[in-house]
Amino acid sequence: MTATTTGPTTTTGPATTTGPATTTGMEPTVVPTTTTGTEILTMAKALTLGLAAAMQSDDKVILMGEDIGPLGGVFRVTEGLQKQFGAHRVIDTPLAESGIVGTAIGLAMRGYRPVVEIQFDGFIFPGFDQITTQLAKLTARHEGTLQLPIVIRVPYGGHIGAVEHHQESPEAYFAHTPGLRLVSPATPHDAYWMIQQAIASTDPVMFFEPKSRYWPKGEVDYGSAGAELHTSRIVRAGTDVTVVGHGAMVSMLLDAAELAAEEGTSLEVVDLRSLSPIDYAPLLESVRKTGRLVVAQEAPGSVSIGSEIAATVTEKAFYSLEAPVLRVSGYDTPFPPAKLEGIYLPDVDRILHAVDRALTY
Amino acid sequence: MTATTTGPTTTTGPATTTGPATTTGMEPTVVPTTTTGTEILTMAKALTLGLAAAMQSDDKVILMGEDIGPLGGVFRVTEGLQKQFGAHRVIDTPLAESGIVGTAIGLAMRGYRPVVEIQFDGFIFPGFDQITTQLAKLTARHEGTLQLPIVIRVPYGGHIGAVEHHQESPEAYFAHTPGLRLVSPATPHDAYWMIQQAIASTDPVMFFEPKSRYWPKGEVDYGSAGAELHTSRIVRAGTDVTVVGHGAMVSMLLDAAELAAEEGTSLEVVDLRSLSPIDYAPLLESVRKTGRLVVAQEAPGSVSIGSEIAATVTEKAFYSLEAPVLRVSGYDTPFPPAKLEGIYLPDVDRILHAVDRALTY
Amino acid sequence: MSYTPETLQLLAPDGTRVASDATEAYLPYIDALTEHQLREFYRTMSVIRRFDVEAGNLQRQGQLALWIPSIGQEAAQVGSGFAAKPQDHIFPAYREHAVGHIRGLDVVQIIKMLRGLTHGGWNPAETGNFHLYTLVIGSQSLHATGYAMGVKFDGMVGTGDPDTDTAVLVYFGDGATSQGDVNEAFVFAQSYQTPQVFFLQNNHWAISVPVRVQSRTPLFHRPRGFGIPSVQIDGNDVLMSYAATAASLDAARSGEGPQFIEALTYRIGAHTTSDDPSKYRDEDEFQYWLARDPISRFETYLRGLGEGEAFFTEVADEAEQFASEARARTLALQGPPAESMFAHVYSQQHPVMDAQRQQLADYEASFEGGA
Amino acid sequence: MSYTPETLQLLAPDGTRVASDATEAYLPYIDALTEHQLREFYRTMSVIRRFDVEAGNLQRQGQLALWIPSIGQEAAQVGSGFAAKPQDHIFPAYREHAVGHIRGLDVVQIIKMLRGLTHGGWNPAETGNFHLYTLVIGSQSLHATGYAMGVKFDGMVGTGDPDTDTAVLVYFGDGATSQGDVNEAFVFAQSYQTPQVFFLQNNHWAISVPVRVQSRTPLFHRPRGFGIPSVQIDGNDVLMSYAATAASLDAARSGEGPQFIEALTYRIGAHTTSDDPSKYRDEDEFQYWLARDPISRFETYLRGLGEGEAFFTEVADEAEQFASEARARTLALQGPPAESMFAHVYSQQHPVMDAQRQQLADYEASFEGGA
Ligand SMILES: Cc1ncc(C[n+]2csc(CCOP(=O)(O)OP(=O)(O)O)c2C)c(N)n1
Ligand SMILES: Cc1ncc(C[n+]2csc(CCOP(=O)(O)OP(=O)(O)O)c2C)c(N)n1
Ligand SMILES: [Mg+2]
Ligand SMILES: [Mg+2]
Repeated sequence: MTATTTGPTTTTGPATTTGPATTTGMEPTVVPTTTTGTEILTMAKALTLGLAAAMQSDDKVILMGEDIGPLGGVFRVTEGLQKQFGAHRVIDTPLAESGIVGTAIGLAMRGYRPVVEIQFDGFIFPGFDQITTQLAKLTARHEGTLQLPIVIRVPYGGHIGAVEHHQESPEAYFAHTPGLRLVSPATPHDAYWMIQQAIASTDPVMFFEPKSRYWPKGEVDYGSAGAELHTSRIVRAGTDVTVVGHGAMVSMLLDAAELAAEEGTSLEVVDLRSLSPIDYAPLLESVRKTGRLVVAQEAPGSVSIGSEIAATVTEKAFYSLEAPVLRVSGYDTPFPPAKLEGIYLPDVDRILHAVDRALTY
Repeated sequence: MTATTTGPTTTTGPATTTGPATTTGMEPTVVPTTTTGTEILTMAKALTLGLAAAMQSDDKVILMGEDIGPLGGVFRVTEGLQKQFGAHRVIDTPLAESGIVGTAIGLAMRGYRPVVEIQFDGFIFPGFDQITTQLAKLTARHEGTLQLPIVIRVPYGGHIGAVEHHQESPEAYFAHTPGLRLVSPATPHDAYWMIQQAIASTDPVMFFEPKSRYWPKGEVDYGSAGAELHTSRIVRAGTDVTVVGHGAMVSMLLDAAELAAEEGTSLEVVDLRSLSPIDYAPLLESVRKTGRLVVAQEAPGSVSIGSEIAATVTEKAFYSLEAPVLRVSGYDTPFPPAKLEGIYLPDVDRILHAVDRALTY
Repeated sequence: MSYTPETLQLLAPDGTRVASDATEAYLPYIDALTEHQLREFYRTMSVIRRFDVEAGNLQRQGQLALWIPSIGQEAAQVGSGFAAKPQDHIFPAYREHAVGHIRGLDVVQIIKMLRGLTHGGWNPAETGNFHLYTLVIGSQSLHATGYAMGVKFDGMVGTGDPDTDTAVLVYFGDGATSQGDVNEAFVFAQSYQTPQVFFLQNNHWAISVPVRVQSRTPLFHRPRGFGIPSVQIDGNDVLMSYAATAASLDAARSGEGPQFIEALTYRIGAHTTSDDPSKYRDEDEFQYWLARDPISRFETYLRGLGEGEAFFTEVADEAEQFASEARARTLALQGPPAESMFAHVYSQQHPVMDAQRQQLADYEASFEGGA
Repeated sequence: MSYTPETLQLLAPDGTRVASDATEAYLPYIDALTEHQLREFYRTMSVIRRFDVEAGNLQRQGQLALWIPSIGQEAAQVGSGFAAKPQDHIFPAYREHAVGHIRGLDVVQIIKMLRGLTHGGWNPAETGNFHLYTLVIGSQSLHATGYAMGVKFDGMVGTGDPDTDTAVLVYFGDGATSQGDVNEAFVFAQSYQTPQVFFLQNNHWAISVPVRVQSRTPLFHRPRGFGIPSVQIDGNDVLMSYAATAASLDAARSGEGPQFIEALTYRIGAHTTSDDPSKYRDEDEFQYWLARDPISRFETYLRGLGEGEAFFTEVADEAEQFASEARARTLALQGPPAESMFAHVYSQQHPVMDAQRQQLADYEASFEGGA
């Protein structure tokens, strides 16, 4: 079977302009675009395959970014794709993020579906103006006659021991911006499917890839996505405290749940998956059951997605809460030098510490 | 007496470089810089006087921005200042916000204290990268050997009937960014003093000026600031529900309190004044008394300062809360065309509606 | 004032034709113009100027929040606007009312923006590929470049088929040249050799800031440093504006890559109706440019070609009528419904929009209930 | 490869001096160099190369998270670094180890950054005004321009006093030229006529992207379009790098405004130790540039001047020692204390920092309690 996208985002897409195709299809296929069954893959490889599948099924899908061509991206997510689809579909751009996002907007107006790679979280800011004042607003500005199916892939987060600007989690900036959709996969399976669903979306999608999860392997089921793009998911059932997070936090929450179980505390773990909009139903249902919620994220806590979840869950499940929603997050400092990241970032201990605090109420 | 700054922010400041002074002091003084007693002024004029006083007391204070020279800024806040202090201290820059912020950083490294004017809220985004990755981080990056006494003035908010990008409230983006201080005056008095305190601060301060409050007049006491920069303040005492906001929201909250009082509901009104850090003590004390809190802001509600206040107050005053913290805010859409701003923005009715909801718990 | 020895001109301020070696190559474009086309140049400039005055009046009468005058820049806009072919795409800044009009945009759409009814709202597919106004200075330059990359990827450049080959024309001001985005657009355009013409209207002011603050060097030198061919023209000369744009668009369509035109012109009015130029501009400069008015210059030229009074009277009447129709339609404009705020933030269903639309409806209903 | 007829060169790849009309004006700078200075050029290039190799080894041995090699770019850096006067300020990107060394920066500070112990942390006032490395491409160009504006406002330009007049020297790469910030720096520098030299090390690659993607036009043309005088030099010729920088700094200090130098050089190593150039670079290009090595060229030249073996042996020993000292000191480096995270986010007391510092301390104490 062909890897097609599923979910509500599969619509007809914007009117595309015709013209001579730029890909000949003559190049040797180096990345399989049709797969079946299941396979154990890294998230990086799952993304490569997901991108390849999307490019195969719609030749308006193009990739743009710094070093994504012959190098295959600094994380090798686009490895082999330029060879397979040609330099007009996997485009090494000049070194200018505003230029990349701004020209991607123009290309989308022309009927393309650009998938932009930002090299590292901390380097999205030169493109922030185009994202905030243009990409996020142009659909509304056109009042229904323009769709902007652009995906901005942002490798993000810490735990990789890297230098300044290479370990940040800037989701909050975009979650505060109306007009953008934000998602973040936690597993290779979700990465494979969510990147295709994001590309199929007719709205701009910020696609946050947890760098520290690029290399661990997991099973990908090529047969079915299993969920729509903007849904959260309970990944471990429990009864005492609900813990929620996204991206790299999810595996940490699962580890915490394992440890907590050994000590007799049952955690219910929610994988947020979609950061904007947030799918609150499973979370609220869980909180109504447990009465306690801990939100974990790598980003600084102030004015963050964690703040929003705390505020909203408290508003919607006020009478169910036995304890305030507690946040475990990066401190409100710049991401520190790598030797301190283990202290800066939430870990299993800090999550369990918050769980314990939630249980003291 | 001379208008000097008060509060904890009055320190020695960065080592300044010596060299020939650039201001001769020969120009006719067009804006008084020494004032006594009290006066009824607009906020715009209070800011002009506050800037003049700061420039008078420290000749390293310079103003930079678009159209701030002969025009005096599009809101006339710098009116007369170029004439008074010279074109080297009131600098009309090229039209490039990243350039303005980036060169202000270099000037601060040289010992200057630049006060940057961003023309409108929505035009801060081209400067976002320099603010986020440089201005906010350079102090930490230097580990104690660099101070960046830069003030970025941002006229913000709606209710002025203007076109796209001219009515926004982008505070949340900066409140999520460690390394920045954020304040917003609600009255001419606070404007006069807080701009001087902000300039005296040795850290970068984002100074949000509520555009719709530029023209109403209020009393300025030249004798005393009355409060330190990063403090919030109870501006009306009450017993039933606490309402908190900043900038233009404050007068609206006071109006709401007046109306509520007529209906027998007593609102305690808190003027936030400082958005980062937030001075929680008065707010928590109030909430512990009333048990109910409504947060009002013009910005979209999601992942906002309102979210943070809701989350933090709930965490710190959990057992005191009779109702969840409710938010009244702009909707999670781009700021709409001006004809719809009255619906988009919180008004007295929406605030009272939220107060009523808080009281139903 | 900022004319240089390289400034290209075909029509002197006194309405006489001038010739030079440098403009020689452009003459075929002028020679090919029909009388009808020349009349259309004049008609469009006159109608839009009259409309512009009317819109300014409407603003003063409280009917518009703001007006952005284009008076004085008609030749730059009309010449370049008519040079574009139907398949070309145009990315304006916010002052290009004449270009929009030429491409089929109903100018009342612009009025709607400045009355606070919409942030744009026209459909470029229905306005001769005239895209929305962009208020964040310089942003549109990158959209234009991206669009032109797409045209090139589509293979619609250099085919030799005059109805296929497509170019993009992007407008921006002297102030905009300082923005990173505009310079990045030069980088991308040159790197991908896009079929694109950058059209700079140097009207000498960015609100109150004179062009010398943006650059002490003539701005048409800038793109050359990026490897983009460029010319400086008398932007108040509609013939030169037409010929230079037509030639540059032809070069772009045929695969020669991006081109650049600096049109020297002047903002005769205020920056917007919120502005007060008396604070920063001197009378001499103003008079200098008044004497170089694009419309009267062209009128003299047409009269010299034998155009009779009847035509000028007809155009004046048409302009009157155009303006009064625009006024009437402005006064009849209806405000957008509140729920339109939520309608197009996303192109697909979105739970937050649904919830907030409902919240607003419930809230408004709570008043109708008489509460 | 990217040499043009305008590329200035004093020392050919084979180590012989070359003369041309274009370089004539630079000769006084060279003639004024003492033997000692020439030896210092060689010594610095050699020591830093050896250090660079050592740092790469340390990275491979797991002692550094990353290393950023400067091998191949020593002449560009050493020539320009020695041309600056003590009062000048230098804003590097992140590869200018030799320049830092010249200005008195302890290179172990750079190692600390790349070991994950600091994001900077040196004090420019103690490192010969060598400012911190900046990793966001191009950002430092605006800081440098602002700093130079300050120098000018301070009146420390064009006084004629050689110890007063001050210039700013800013480094960036070929990739950086595409960033808006760098182009805005050109705009501001030219507008305010800052005392500033832009020093572009065109090492032909931005990670895996060849310079032709950034520009199809020689990059030294770019600043000319902004009105900034510019030269292109053989960046592997330490004499040319020195003379061009000295002359440009002199011009900047004396009030002639910003100047620009494009130094053609080559990144012999990987972009960083995380990079694999075999994926994108071909052997021919690599060999071409190996043959133009800056150090061996200068060694030949010095030997030609009569420098004996003893000196070269001495330098080799010194380089060995420098590297092994750096290694030893690297291995002895201590991690920063956890609370340092909160120490300098703000320069003044901050309640959130206080609270979170305490929170962390309490949390850590909860483990010590044996919980
Ligand atoms: C990024 C940004 N900064 C500031 C503004 C405010 N502003 C609106 S128009 C203008 C001047 C533009 O000058 P120019 O580019 O010469 O165009 P003109 O208005 O003269 O046609 C400014 C500063 C803006 N719209 N966008
Ligand atoms: C704004 C930004 N985008 C992307 C990066 C990632 N990055 C680091 S170095 C580099 C290439 C820089 O090339 P160049 O300017 O030529 O300098 P070189 O490394 O060759 O010395 C890139 C893309 C970055 N550091 N900053
Ligand atoms: Mg202008
Ligand atoms: Mg390079």
